[in-house]
Amino acid sequence: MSQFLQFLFSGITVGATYALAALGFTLIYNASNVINFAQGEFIMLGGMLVFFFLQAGLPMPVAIFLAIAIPAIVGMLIEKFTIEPAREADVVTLIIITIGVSLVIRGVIQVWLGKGTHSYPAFSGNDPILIGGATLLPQSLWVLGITALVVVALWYFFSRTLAGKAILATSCNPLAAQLVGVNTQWVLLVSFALSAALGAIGGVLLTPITLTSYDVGIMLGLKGFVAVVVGGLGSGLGAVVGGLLVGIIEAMAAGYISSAYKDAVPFILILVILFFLPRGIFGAKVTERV
Amino acid sequence: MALLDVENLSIAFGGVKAVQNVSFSVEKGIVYSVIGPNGAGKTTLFNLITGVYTPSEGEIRLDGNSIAGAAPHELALRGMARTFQNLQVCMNMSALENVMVGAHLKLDRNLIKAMLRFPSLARRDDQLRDEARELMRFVGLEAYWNLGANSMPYGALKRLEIARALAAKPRILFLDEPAAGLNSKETAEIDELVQKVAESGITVVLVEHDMKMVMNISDRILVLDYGKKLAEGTAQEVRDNPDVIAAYLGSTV
Amino acid sequence: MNMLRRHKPLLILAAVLLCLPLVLPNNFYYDIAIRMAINAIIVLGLNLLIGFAGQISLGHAGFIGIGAYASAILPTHFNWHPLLAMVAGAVGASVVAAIVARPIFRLKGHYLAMATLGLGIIIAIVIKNEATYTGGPDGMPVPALGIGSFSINGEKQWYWVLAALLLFSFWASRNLIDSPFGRALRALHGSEVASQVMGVDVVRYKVAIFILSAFFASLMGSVTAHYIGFVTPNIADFFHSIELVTMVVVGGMASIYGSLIGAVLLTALPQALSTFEGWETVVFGSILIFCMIFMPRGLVPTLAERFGGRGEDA
Amino acid sequence: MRKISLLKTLATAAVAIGASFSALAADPIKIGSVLSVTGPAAFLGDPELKTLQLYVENINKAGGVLGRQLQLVHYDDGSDAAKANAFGKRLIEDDKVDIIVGGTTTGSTMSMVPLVEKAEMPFISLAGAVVIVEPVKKWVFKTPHTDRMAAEKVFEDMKKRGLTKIALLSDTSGFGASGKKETEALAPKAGMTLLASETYGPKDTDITPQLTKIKNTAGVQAVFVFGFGQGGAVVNKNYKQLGITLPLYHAHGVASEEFIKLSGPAAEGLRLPAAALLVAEKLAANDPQKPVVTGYRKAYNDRYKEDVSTFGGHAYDGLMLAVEAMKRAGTTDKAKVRDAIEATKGYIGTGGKVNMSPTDHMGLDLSAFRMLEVKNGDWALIN
Repeated sequence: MSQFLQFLFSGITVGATYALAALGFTLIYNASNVINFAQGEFIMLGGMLVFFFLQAGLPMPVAIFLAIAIPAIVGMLIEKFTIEPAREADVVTLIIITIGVSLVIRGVIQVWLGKGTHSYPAFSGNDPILIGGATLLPQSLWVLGITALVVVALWYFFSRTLAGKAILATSCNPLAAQLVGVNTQWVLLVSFALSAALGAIGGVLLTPITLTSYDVGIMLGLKGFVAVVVGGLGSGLGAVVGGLLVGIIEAMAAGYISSAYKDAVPFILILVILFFLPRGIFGAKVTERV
Repeated sequence: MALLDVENLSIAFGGVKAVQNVSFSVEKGIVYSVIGPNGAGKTTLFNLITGVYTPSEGEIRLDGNSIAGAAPHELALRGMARTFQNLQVCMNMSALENVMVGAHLKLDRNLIKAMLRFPSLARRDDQLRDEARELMRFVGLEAYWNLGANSMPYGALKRLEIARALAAKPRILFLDEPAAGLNSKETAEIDELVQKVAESGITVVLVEHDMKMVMNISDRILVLDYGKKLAEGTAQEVRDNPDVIAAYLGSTV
Repeated sequence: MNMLRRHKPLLILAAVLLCLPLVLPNNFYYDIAIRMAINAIIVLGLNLLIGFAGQISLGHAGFIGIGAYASAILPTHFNWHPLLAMVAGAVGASVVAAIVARPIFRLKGHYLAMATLGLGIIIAIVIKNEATYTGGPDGMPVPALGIGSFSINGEKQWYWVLAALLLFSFWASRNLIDSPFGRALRALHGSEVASQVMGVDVVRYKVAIFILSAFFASLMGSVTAHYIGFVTPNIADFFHSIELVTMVVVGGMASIYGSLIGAVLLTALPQALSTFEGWETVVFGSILIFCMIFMPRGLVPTLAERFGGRGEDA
Repeated sequence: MRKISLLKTLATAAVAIGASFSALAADPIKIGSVLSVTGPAAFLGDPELKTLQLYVENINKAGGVLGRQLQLVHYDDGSDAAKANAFGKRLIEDDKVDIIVGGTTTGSTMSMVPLVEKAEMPFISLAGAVVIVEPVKKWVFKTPHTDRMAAEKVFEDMKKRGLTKIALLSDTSGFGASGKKETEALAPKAGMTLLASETYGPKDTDITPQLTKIKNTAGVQAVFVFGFGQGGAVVNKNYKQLGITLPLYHAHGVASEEFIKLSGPAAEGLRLPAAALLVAEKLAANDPQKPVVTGYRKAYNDRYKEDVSTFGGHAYDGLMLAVEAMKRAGTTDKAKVRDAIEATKGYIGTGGKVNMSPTDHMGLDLSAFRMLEVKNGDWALIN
């Protein structure tokens, strides 16, 4: 039992990060129909920037603020200079563009901050908390708590504020949204900024547990994408559930089945889910108009 | 036996019943028209019969054999062809190639033979190219035969769809608003073309808003309203039907 | 006359391949030319799937991996003849493709991208983990390819082998897109529903072209393995898949010449960038972004249009 | 037509670059190198490249070798063995180097082995696995200790402490996979029992499931982790989180200052075999390696302002072996240099004392490894 609980804790912690990455994917996808393969790089930026600013002698809160604000600005720059000029392009073309973006971000960080692996102290110590024979790090609580907070805030934003509703409207029908006075360009900018900030928050929270380096974004981004598809593209709830599910299944697979094949498990899961639910768990069913 | 029999056909999307208990028959060799206000379910009816949608209830028979739920490509094999209200021209191909695709089922579709360009296949392809040009001339598109579909005007694309459908040598042809969006001169030309097609012995089922054209060429007319059958009969019978007059808000048809 | 016009591109390519050795200064340049040809053949197949049929695959390196490892494992561990192993690999890749294709091709857009990506990654992980046969992450040597006492050796011999294969692939691809099968493929890309009502069984065609491209990817995986003489799991990994898709897109989707140009440029680029000292990734990424923003349809179709060519069958 | 002109441009550019170099320094000795400066093995390749650049410069300042300057021609394979093969070909065919030092990973090395054997090019690899030098390949040498030696050294220390029943946790990189294979093969011969064998990805962010399994395996007396890079630090953190108190051993792939920094207090008490370089200052004054390792350490620190790792040391040894051999051979003739490398006796490097022979192309024995323990956040020597 304690073993199961331990796997569960492990899965939920990792899954929460996948969920944050997945939410970032979803935000951008909803606003622009783009799957942003550079999403993982925002997670990397969050962790690396906190490390850099701490090294530069800034206090932790300032470092964290900058490490979230800078990726948000980077997100807007990406939208402005790479996505907007290519609005009409094909799915594959847009995928290649975002891959190009991720290469540039990764490359710049690699040249600027080096290839080393870095970390910084956990927010409230490293003494594990014992629950039912399993252990949990205080930092995991930070990860879970803030993820939950972010989810609630996003829900509030989208269902209770005008700005949020404007984004939703744009995702449903950009032309109609434009006609009723929504500035769709602004919506795109906000979506990119928001999803970059989400990714960065994930990176900031996770780094004390998992460490960071210039290339951690690749795998995290990929798993986030898996989470999105498992949950169903475009669904916020799907992103969170998908993220947690992928994290938990990965941990269970490593514990109970085979640690060698645990990385394959999310992808097998994807194939199985798509075979039965071609639009993920929470994806909307769309009838094509002819 | 009628060529096409439709019995109690229904489909619902979510809670909306787009087509409800519609029944009718189309005899061989006639021009059969379906009319009705926007949203009456005409295109949905076409989509059901041609296999694009699967009916929730009801029966569709071609030559007395049930075809409800069959895939579109299977129906093509049985001699059905159609055009679309919203253009479905392959813009990534040339005009001529679009027509050639229409003859898909008449050709050798073997992958290996295609890659190695077997002489028999190459000969048949060259022959088809001439036939397709002939068809384009028939619908009045000879000027465009060498162009990419993406550089053709709207009116020409409408006719290109008809040429493509004809290339399949269908027994029954469904035309979904062939004159929509055309000016009066173009409409008259399409009118003429549809009659030419009907004269060639192909059974035509037509959805059209242009009442002059419908009344001119239809042997029988089906009137739909809110997904239900409102009336059916010859042009004269439909014109005199009080329900139809009411549905069209008394507008003289 | 018609014959000559039809075969003009083929003759030009043949002439280029024939004359190329005159300007290749040494084996290193032969090596690059060979790698370009290998990539070009894979990209031709992949472009049939992505460009012409409009279906994404982000997992094609998996099939290349199957071919490469069949050619490494079967002769080494089971004493198969390399040619037989090569065929077995290609058939194996086709079977894998066939099994997953039906359910996969009910999917569209990003879901299809994810499913193919997953398939590729699973194959790569299996190769990495089954170290007893595959040598694990460090890879394994591959025996030479030959018949009887003759075996293909050295860059110059391989060059002619690849030149012949490339010519054949180029010819066959051109034939295919201008055939009933090819038109059906392009039609289902242009309008799936229209092609259906014209009698095209769209799933069957998608599956067929997926299998075909998997078959050729696997064969080229075998060729790569024999040529290099050593194979590692990198050949099957996600980045390799992305690299190939990039070649398709940068060269030009639905463009035969685009496949060649894309493969040539993106094979040469890393070698050309190797002098950039750490900035390679940034430069490479920037080139991708600029290409895609200013030429979203790819180099060849965009340039063909700009300079007045037809660009359509290109 | 495009193709011809593109290649022509490439060719002329290459010729031009080549020409400008030879104009600068008359007939330099070309040291070729393919390293994994980016990609998963970057933390190995990066210090290797820096070391080679530093010492080529230093040697040149001191007058070069055989009266000629050294010229380093290096390529980054991005941790992709297939690329290493391509660059290897480039070094041999296009750059026409005199010797190759490098091949960061075993995969990269092995993919170049057929090339150098065919071209008869002396090749000193910086990668770990036994397969590189067993069976002996005429033109291939290596400087780092092998994975088998690491396992032997660790087992030796475990037995001293009476630990014979252990769990193995290896990463899925080439380094870890090869280490796992060697450890599993060696264990029965060394009288050790492997009660569990788990793996983790070198980039994994959470390894608690595997460790929980090990923790719940009855009878385990110690845990041996065979991996490289940041994954090892994550193992340490998870190990502490789960409250596992069994003695913890790592292999030499994580031996760096960074490893302790990243692990924090979680590293306390763990042991691993490593080259003397890591404990340069703590070596006995009469230790023959002391001047070498302190010298290298200082030079590297001064130049790059970062801590040394044993991996950079491997590159130092590789370069020095090559240079020494050329000096002894009195020529850069490839066959003679190869013979000279094979005749290396008593060379003291950062990795230990090297005695090559026709049957041993690494030349290190177990004494080259020091057993270290983390005490108070620093490496300490244990006997």
